[in-house]
Amino acid sequence: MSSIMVSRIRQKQIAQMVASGKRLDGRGLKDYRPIKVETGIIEKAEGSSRALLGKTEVVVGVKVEIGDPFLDRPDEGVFTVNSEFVPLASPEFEAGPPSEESIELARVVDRGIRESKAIDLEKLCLIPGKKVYVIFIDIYVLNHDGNLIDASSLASLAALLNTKIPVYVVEENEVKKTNDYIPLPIKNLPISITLANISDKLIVDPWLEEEEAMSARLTITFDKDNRISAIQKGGTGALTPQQIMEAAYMAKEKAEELRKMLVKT
Amino acid sequence: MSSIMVSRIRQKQIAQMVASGKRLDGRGLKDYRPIKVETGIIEKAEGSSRALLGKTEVVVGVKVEIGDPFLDRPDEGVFTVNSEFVPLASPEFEAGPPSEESIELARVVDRGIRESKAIDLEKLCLIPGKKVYVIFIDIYVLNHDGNLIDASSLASLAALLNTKIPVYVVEENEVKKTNDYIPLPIKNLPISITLANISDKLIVDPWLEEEEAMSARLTITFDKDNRISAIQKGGTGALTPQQIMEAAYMAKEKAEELRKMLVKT
Amino acid sequence: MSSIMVSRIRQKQIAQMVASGKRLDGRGLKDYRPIKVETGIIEKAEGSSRALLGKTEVVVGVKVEIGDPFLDRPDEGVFTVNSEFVPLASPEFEAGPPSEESIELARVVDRGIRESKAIDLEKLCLIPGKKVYVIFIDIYVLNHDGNLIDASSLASLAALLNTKIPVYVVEENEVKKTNDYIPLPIKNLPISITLANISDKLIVDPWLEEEEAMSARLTITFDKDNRISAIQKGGTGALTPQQIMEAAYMAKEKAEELRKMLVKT
Amino acid sequence: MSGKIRLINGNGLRVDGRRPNELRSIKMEVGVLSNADGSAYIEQGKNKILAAVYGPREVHPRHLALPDRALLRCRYHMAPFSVEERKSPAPSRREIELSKVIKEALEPAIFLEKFPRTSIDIFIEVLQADGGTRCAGTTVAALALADAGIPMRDLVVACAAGKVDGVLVLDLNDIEDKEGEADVPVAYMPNLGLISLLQMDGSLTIEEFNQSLNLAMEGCKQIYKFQKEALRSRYVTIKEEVEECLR
Amino acid sequence: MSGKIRLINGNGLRVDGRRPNELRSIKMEVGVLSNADGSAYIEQGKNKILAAVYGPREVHPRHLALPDRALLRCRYHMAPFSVEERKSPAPSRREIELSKVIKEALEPAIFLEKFPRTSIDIFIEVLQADGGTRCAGTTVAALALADAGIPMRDLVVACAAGKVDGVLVLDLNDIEDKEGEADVPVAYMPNLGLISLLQMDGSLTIEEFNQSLNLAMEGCKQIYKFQKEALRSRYVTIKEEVEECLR
Amino acid sequence: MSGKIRLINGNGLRVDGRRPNELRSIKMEVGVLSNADGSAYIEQGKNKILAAVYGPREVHPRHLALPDRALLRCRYHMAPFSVEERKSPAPSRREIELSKVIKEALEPAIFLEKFPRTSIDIFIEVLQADGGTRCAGTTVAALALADAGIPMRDLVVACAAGKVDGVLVLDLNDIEDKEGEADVPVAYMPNLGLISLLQMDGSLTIEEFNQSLNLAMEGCKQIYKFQKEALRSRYVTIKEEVEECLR
Repeated sequence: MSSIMVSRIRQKQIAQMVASGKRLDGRGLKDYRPIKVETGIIEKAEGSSRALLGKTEVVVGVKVEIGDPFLDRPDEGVFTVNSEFVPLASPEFEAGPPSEESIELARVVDRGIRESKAIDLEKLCLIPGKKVYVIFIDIYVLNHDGNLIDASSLASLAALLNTKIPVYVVEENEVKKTNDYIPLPIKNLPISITLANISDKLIVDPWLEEEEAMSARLTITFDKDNRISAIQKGGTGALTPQQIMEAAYMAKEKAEELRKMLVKT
Repeated sequence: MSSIMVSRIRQKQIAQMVASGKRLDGRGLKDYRPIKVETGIIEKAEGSSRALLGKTEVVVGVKVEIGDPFLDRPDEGVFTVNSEFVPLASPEFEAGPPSEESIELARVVDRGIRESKAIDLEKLCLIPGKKVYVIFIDIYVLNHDGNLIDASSLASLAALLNTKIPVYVVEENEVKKTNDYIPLPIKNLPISITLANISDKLIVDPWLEEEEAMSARLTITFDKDNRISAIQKGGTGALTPQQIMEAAYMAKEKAEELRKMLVKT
Repeated sequence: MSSIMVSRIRQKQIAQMVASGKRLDGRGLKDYRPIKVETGIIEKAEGSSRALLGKTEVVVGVKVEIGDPFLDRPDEGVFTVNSEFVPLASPEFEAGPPSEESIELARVVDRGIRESKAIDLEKLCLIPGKKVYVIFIDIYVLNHDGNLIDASSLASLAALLNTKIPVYVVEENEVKKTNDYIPLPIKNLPISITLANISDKLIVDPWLEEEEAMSARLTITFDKDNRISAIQKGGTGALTPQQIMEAAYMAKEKAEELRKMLVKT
Repeated sequence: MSGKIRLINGNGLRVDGRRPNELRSIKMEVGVLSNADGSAYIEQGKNKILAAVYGPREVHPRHLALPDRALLRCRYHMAPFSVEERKSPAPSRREIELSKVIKEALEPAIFLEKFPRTSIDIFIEVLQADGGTRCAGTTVAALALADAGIPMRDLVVACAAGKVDGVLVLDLNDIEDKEGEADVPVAYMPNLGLISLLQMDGSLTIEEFNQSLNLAMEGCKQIYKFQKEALRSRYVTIKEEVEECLR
Repeated sequence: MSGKIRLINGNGLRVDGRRPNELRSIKMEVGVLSNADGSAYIEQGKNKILAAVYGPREVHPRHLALPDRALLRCRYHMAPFSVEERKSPAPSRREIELSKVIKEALEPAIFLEKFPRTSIDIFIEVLQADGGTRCAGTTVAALALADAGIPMRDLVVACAAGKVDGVLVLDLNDIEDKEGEADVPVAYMPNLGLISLLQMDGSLTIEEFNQSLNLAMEGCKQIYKFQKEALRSRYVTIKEEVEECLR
Repeated sequence: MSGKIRLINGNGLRVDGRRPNELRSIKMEVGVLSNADGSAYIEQGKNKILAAVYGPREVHPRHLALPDRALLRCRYHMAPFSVEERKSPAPSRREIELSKVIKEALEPAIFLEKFPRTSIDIFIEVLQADGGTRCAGTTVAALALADAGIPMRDLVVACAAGKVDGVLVLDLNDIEDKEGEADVPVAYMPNLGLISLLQMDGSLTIEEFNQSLNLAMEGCKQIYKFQKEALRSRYVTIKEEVEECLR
């Protein structure tokens, strides 16, 4: 039997289970896999974390440099999110320039942080128009077992909360590094929740085989005030407006749970 | 019948017709296809145009920025010509880095403009050795039905004639943009004429199927004083010196026609 | 008979000969092929040379520019070694970004020069932290008949010895080129010796077919005081510690020979 | 999104004079390029976008072919002169992401299973950008697919809603997109009632999001009429051309 | 290598308090990633390195397949956050060279001829770098190969020796590597008594080199014990898991 | 081309002492590289250029093979040290264009139809550039093709004419090329009387162009003699070597 046929049969099986309210790994439709977040795992990075979502594993490192602000935001620091699907994480990943999935992941995480104003960029300006902090958030996927977006968002936020930035003094229009460090100023806590549509039912936190069986995916990012900061639909299927709103309410609930859990750690 | 055989038969048919002084689309050997040039079609660009040569369609946008002069020409502005064979224009075009055809096209158009001194580069210097206008001429091929060089040259010239550059004032060795615009200083009008050798006869303005049937192509660019500014032979065949001179005289005649037409519009 | 089988038979033949102390081209196990080094062959380069090791041919050009020092070495000039395996040198070489073999070659040559402190980098600083000489050493392989490392090291050293750098004067924190030239300050003469392990015997200077038959390669670079500056093991086989030390003593002997020969020319 | 510029005036009108629920002026044309199997052009506000479809055709490189359906590919690309500062022609990360979401917006509408082992390639070229190019690009690509004769379950039509100066508005332009509080691009299949593209950035309550979603769908329904009209005039033109040939 | 910083103190101890012939603290774990056919993790000093092995599997692209043995490929790569200054994720020339020498260090240990027309792909990711990553990367990759069940003639274990402040030392850390007088990374197959990786930079007499080589081999033999222990605990874990399933 | 520098002196001589219709000194050698199927070397003024030909050989990648003739490919490339300022080794747009026009200059001379489904690859490496490298590169590539035993209708020989300080001159050197009024590179097949490469930049009347074209063809005819002589000495050398072997 070809591997395509095997995977078809498997997908059908998953779809039938979800249709009857069950999941192959025993979870309820609204259950996340076990979540584990560690921080400070890369001592040489200014911030770092490792998030496990079941077998999905993501490491995020934060590096802090000094650079130029954007022309249209002279008084603000700068951050970028980059994601690497390194080939040790999955037989599907290849070395080389970032895939479109990897670029989408980084941009969705970026939007969650940016639109919720999680990093207080105004506090990251040293010399207006000239020198600002530049924050590099690097997402490193180590094992891909589905729902990379939520794992990466969580790891990124944890790494940012863990980040210490070196203190600089400004002398004669030049910046000079001191030996002091202060925490990166964080003013919001965006949490991404991803749902998948399988058999016209919504499940949260799809794992790899569920991602192969799903028709569409919806990621909704909530900020600390339960406002939506970012949404991304993925996958080659479509959703009804009713499903979308159902997903939004479900995601809000899960986001509160995850935020509490994160703040505790 | 394979598509290669079909195209061979078609090429033979075209060659036989040209040998008897006729063309498949009813044109005389020295006739251009209908030419249409519009300008100002991209409001956000400092200059723009759209040229149609039969079904061949090219859009050119001109963007103006401030940058550094070349080291050996500190008192002159800079221009570059770039060409994109975007894949919507032809089943033969692929996304990715520019093909050698696309690079050749851009360089032939560039030489026509540069050697005829069409742009008055000396008027585009703001601070000698430091700040000059940089003119980006971007050729965008939208539909490829042959003779991209003439269509692109015509569109580029029309776009340059349509270009307005922002006025800058120089204050304390810095440039400051004002709200005023002046026309880009143009001092010559290079016109490219492309001929093809089919059955040892010269035809002007080959369309796509004629390009497939031709043995060689010759592009001659004349300036407003009927001097030659640039020549480019293309194709895998060869020409006699007599054919080349015949082509030169034929091209001169057509260049005058096209220049008159362009100035009228 | 397939070409793979032919080459297998050939490799076996070479291995048997080496086992009995002989080589296909008549050399003794410790003999280099005829070596020829010419310098000053590229007048436009600040230094240049051409080295022949039998049929292996390498040209090295040295260009000198002014640039920034490294942040952690503000008082030193900079040099880089680059290597091109241009496709005219071998049916195995392809155009495109450098292969890993080409990168390894450049880095081994670089280490020999750098670790022996062959170039007196401290004399190549013009304005500390701001302007230093930048030396580009470009290795151009023209014919690949084996042992590119030794040929390239020899050619690089010869080109450096041949290099004249333009004299600059420093005026008000700017550098100005004069018409004078002085020799590049050289303070050591690293010589690379490459040995191959075939049939558990060590031979020096493997040619192309021996490289295909060898299990491992060892390159040892000696400086003028007979100290080791760099070592690189290559190939998919392994060596005993005894072989390595035997190779080191053999290489030392050959390095002295080659250095004498080079200084004579 | 700093919101420092005033985007809604005292009369409740927007910077370009529109009412909150008003679309920009829209112009569409089908069958505009002779080489492509299908093509279309849209102007929506100052957006000027071309789409072309090639296929179903042989897949190149071949190993990408799918045994049970057509491979759908989409490239969204901006001309260097389409934006204020000249854009490098190399695809940016933004263009790569938008290519993906537009492809996923169109895919549910196409009967890909009818053309196994082939590819259908969609090329979207933004000649001028003025906010909402992913939506207008989706709308015009759906027209190009229809023009190519690709069998579809429904047309796909896209439009954004969002929030500027505290007001929910339809079809944001460039400045509203950049300076407003939220942007919700939506692609919709009106007959199927399904949403195939949904993104959002900014800050909205769930209720505001719900309203934005509905507003965007209303906009889609209006644009859908333009799509059908554009296809109809193309059909009439072809019919006239055929009749002329037969005369 | 300028040697301006004092790397050996009055008591003959090194900057991190070690004696000259003392290894850094080492931690290894096998079978750490679920997708890979084999995987392992090492911490050696502040080095933190993961290795994964995929294969033997179908070669892609196919024309690279070898008729008589497996194609061995290796990618050594550093995470952007693994070093002081953020590193671009694109592979540097250094990473390309190290990928090659590590591949050549592992190749003699593997029975490649047992798996013709397949590929065995080794991926080494340096999460944090502290000097000696090529050696620790080789050591951990050998564990990942073993974990993947690839038949091997011997384990490969690697360690550097070198010279700092005139003293021959084992297992150089970052500052000793950068500021010391010589660095000699060695990969060794202890049961076969063969050396499969050997590099050196700096300045050593032949005699010093001989001593460094021997010191490095001694280090390798110690690390080899950690490797075997890590494999043993992995085997025990798997055995326990299987027994639990059977219960 | 600014013409500010005086390029023709009071005696009508050029900056390097030549008369207007005089070629630079030329040296050619055939069969200079042992790996290539054919090779040649040219020095023309300070130009130093190598050409190598590989083929007819199997096409790689295979899908590029042509059913009815050989695929001709050409790469013109400049060494980083060949020009005043170090050149990046990545091919520039200029090099890509010149590769194309040189390929098209050589193609009409080759009986490609004799070798269907193969490729003939021409590699031209400019070691030192001094104006007119595309012409000298074409001339030397034709020699390499002949040395490879590729059957040809005629040799191809190339030379530029142009205008400096108002005077029509032959075989422009670097400064004449850059500071002169026009440059007309021409490739010619002397026995066939056909021109296979023609470019021009600068400013010429039709009549001046006609004269330049004729002047360039005259230059080609002179260089053609060097080509034939280089081939003859190569043939003699081989004959002597063979005879020596037979002795």
